[in-house]
Amino acid sequence: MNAPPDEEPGTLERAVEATLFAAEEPLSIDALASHLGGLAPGDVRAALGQLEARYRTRGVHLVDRAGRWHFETAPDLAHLLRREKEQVRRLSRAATEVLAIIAYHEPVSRAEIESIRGVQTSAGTLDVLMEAGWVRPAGRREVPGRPVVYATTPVFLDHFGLASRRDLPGIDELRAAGLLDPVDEAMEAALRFEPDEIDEADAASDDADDENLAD
Amino acid sequence: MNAPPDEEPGTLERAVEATLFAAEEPLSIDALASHLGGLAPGDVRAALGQLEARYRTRGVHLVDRAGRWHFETAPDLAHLLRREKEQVRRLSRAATEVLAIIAYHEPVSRAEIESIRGVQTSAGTLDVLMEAGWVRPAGRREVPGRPVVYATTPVFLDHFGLASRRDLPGIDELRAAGLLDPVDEAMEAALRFEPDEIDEADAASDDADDENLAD
Amino acid sequence: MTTSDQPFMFLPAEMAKGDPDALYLELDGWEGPLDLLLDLARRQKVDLKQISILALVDQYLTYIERAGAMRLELAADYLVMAAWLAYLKSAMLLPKAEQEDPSPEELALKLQLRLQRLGAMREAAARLMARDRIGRDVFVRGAPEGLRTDRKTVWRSDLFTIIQAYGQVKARTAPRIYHVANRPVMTLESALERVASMLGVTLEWMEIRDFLPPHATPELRRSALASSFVAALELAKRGRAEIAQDGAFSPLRIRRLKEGKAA
Repeated sequence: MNAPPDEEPGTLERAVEATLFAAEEPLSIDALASHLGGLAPGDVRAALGQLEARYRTRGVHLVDRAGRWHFETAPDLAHLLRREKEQVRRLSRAATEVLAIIAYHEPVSRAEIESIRGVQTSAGTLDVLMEAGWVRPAGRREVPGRPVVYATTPVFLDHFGLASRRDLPGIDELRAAGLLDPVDEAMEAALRFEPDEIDEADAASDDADDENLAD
Repeated sequence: MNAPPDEEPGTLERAVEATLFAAEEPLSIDALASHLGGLAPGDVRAALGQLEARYRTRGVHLVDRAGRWHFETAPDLAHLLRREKEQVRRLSRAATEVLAIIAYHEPVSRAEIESIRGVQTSAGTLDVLMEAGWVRPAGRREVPGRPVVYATTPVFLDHFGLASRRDLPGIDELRAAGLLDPVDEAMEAALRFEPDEIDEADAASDDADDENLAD
Repeated sequence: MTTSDQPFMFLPAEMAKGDPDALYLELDGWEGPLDLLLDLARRQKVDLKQISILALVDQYLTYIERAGAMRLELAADYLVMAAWLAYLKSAMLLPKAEQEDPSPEELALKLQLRLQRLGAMREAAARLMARDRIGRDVFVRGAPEGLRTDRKTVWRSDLFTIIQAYGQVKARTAPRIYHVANRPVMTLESALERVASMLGVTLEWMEIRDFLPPHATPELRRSALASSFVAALELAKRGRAEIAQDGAFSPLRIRRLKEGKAA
């Protein structure tokens, strides 16, 4: 337990180190001793003590788990083993429209969303919005079929800097802001969306839809 | 490369150590840098150098195989570890020959392999090498028939403890001796450089009776 | 038969070691491994003609049998070598004039070069296999914890995009009124009036093009041509004009009819 880490390791210490490193499971002192050709358990114990001390400051520790020894990542570095990588993606055009419709009309069923958009909405689009935490199912409408209705969440208001849904501009304001301009201009604006952001199924149905409406 | 082993390891060194210990396969400097949260490759390289020096005398070594780093047990301890772990794939003689031919000649087509071996190579032989992960198809040669050419993989270099193909045993000598050139080229060279011998041979066969060929 | 001066750098591994499994030939005039025989033959230390081809084939077949029984893999390449040898010998037996190009000596050289290359690769393979190999001589960590990267998508958008999208949906699905823009046309009435008044000026034939407004746009000219043609037909029907054309697509000519004269 008192091996200075600056000394070259002895043969036994190296052998124990390599054996534990290559072992597929933690090894007891007896197992190590017999594996290394019938050594005295006391010698193995001494080597383990030296190794344990040597690795104490390192990124990997030698630890004794119920009498069986193995190497494991230092506890303070455990976060390195499971990394979470965040990938930021822009919402597709279809998802943006669906989100807008839900925000303006909530609670609203999928059929209603489709009738407002004029195109079918793929299930994936709503999933994305729910994954983002912006939309939630908000019960069922008591009409035949009892469709699920959707509403926005507090996270939605937070992310978009709204104190409440009343902060969304009204239709008249949209028109004044030029946001209800004829389709040609809206089309152009829409085409400025990067195509790969629109998921393919949605893009296809959007295109078909736009063609029907075009002059 | 000059970290005194008695100094406490730095944070980055510990992180690289822990990551390589935990990794299931060798990691490149870029993979390490990105896993550790987008570090500069130069810093990772420096940490690897320190670690490599620190482990040089130990039972476990840090090695660079085809630009990918991993820990492995020290070769001089093989006799201690081999005992229970003799599970390495035994290759047939045909497979070892094909492997050597691919390694020393890559990229090389099956026809070229066969012309060196003088025998047909069964499809199974290449399959075995590909299954082991040592050989991969590496595109096609732009000659009639566009044959697939084969090359070795980083796993091959790793398995045989080679930092790169330049470390293949004897490759420089073989190249210098012309033994990696195709037979046709060697023929031409031999006919060019041994004119006397060939003349003799020709002269000999010009004689109606070839008795002078006898010893 | 001495072999000490042989410059063989890379004998096939099993021969270099005196492998008992190698094909060892005992022929009239030759005793030794096949590879060496070929080398010596090329160097004219041995006369292939003196070797009994029958004995060679016999010994070869015996060898193949034995190799088969021992499950040796050597058979295939030895078959090729022996076939080469037999071919070589038959080529050498031919009179010079009937010898094919390349010469038997060149064939022997080529075969020897091939054997050298194969031998080199066999030795390389042996050296490769003798290296410290993972799983045999060196070992990687037996139970690595493993690294895992969980990818999480963070969706990004902004209020303006949402509002703009809503505006576009609304604009797209709002009821729409369609307008057809005015196009420049010459009505039948104005064409009739124009053609009738122009016919009144002269009794000569006029081409229908002469009736068209001279400075009209191409669109208006097309419309005027159609209207003037119908007007001309109408005037002809009323007995006030006659129409003539020399052939299909040739100029259409129109002339005023004197009052009372039939068309």
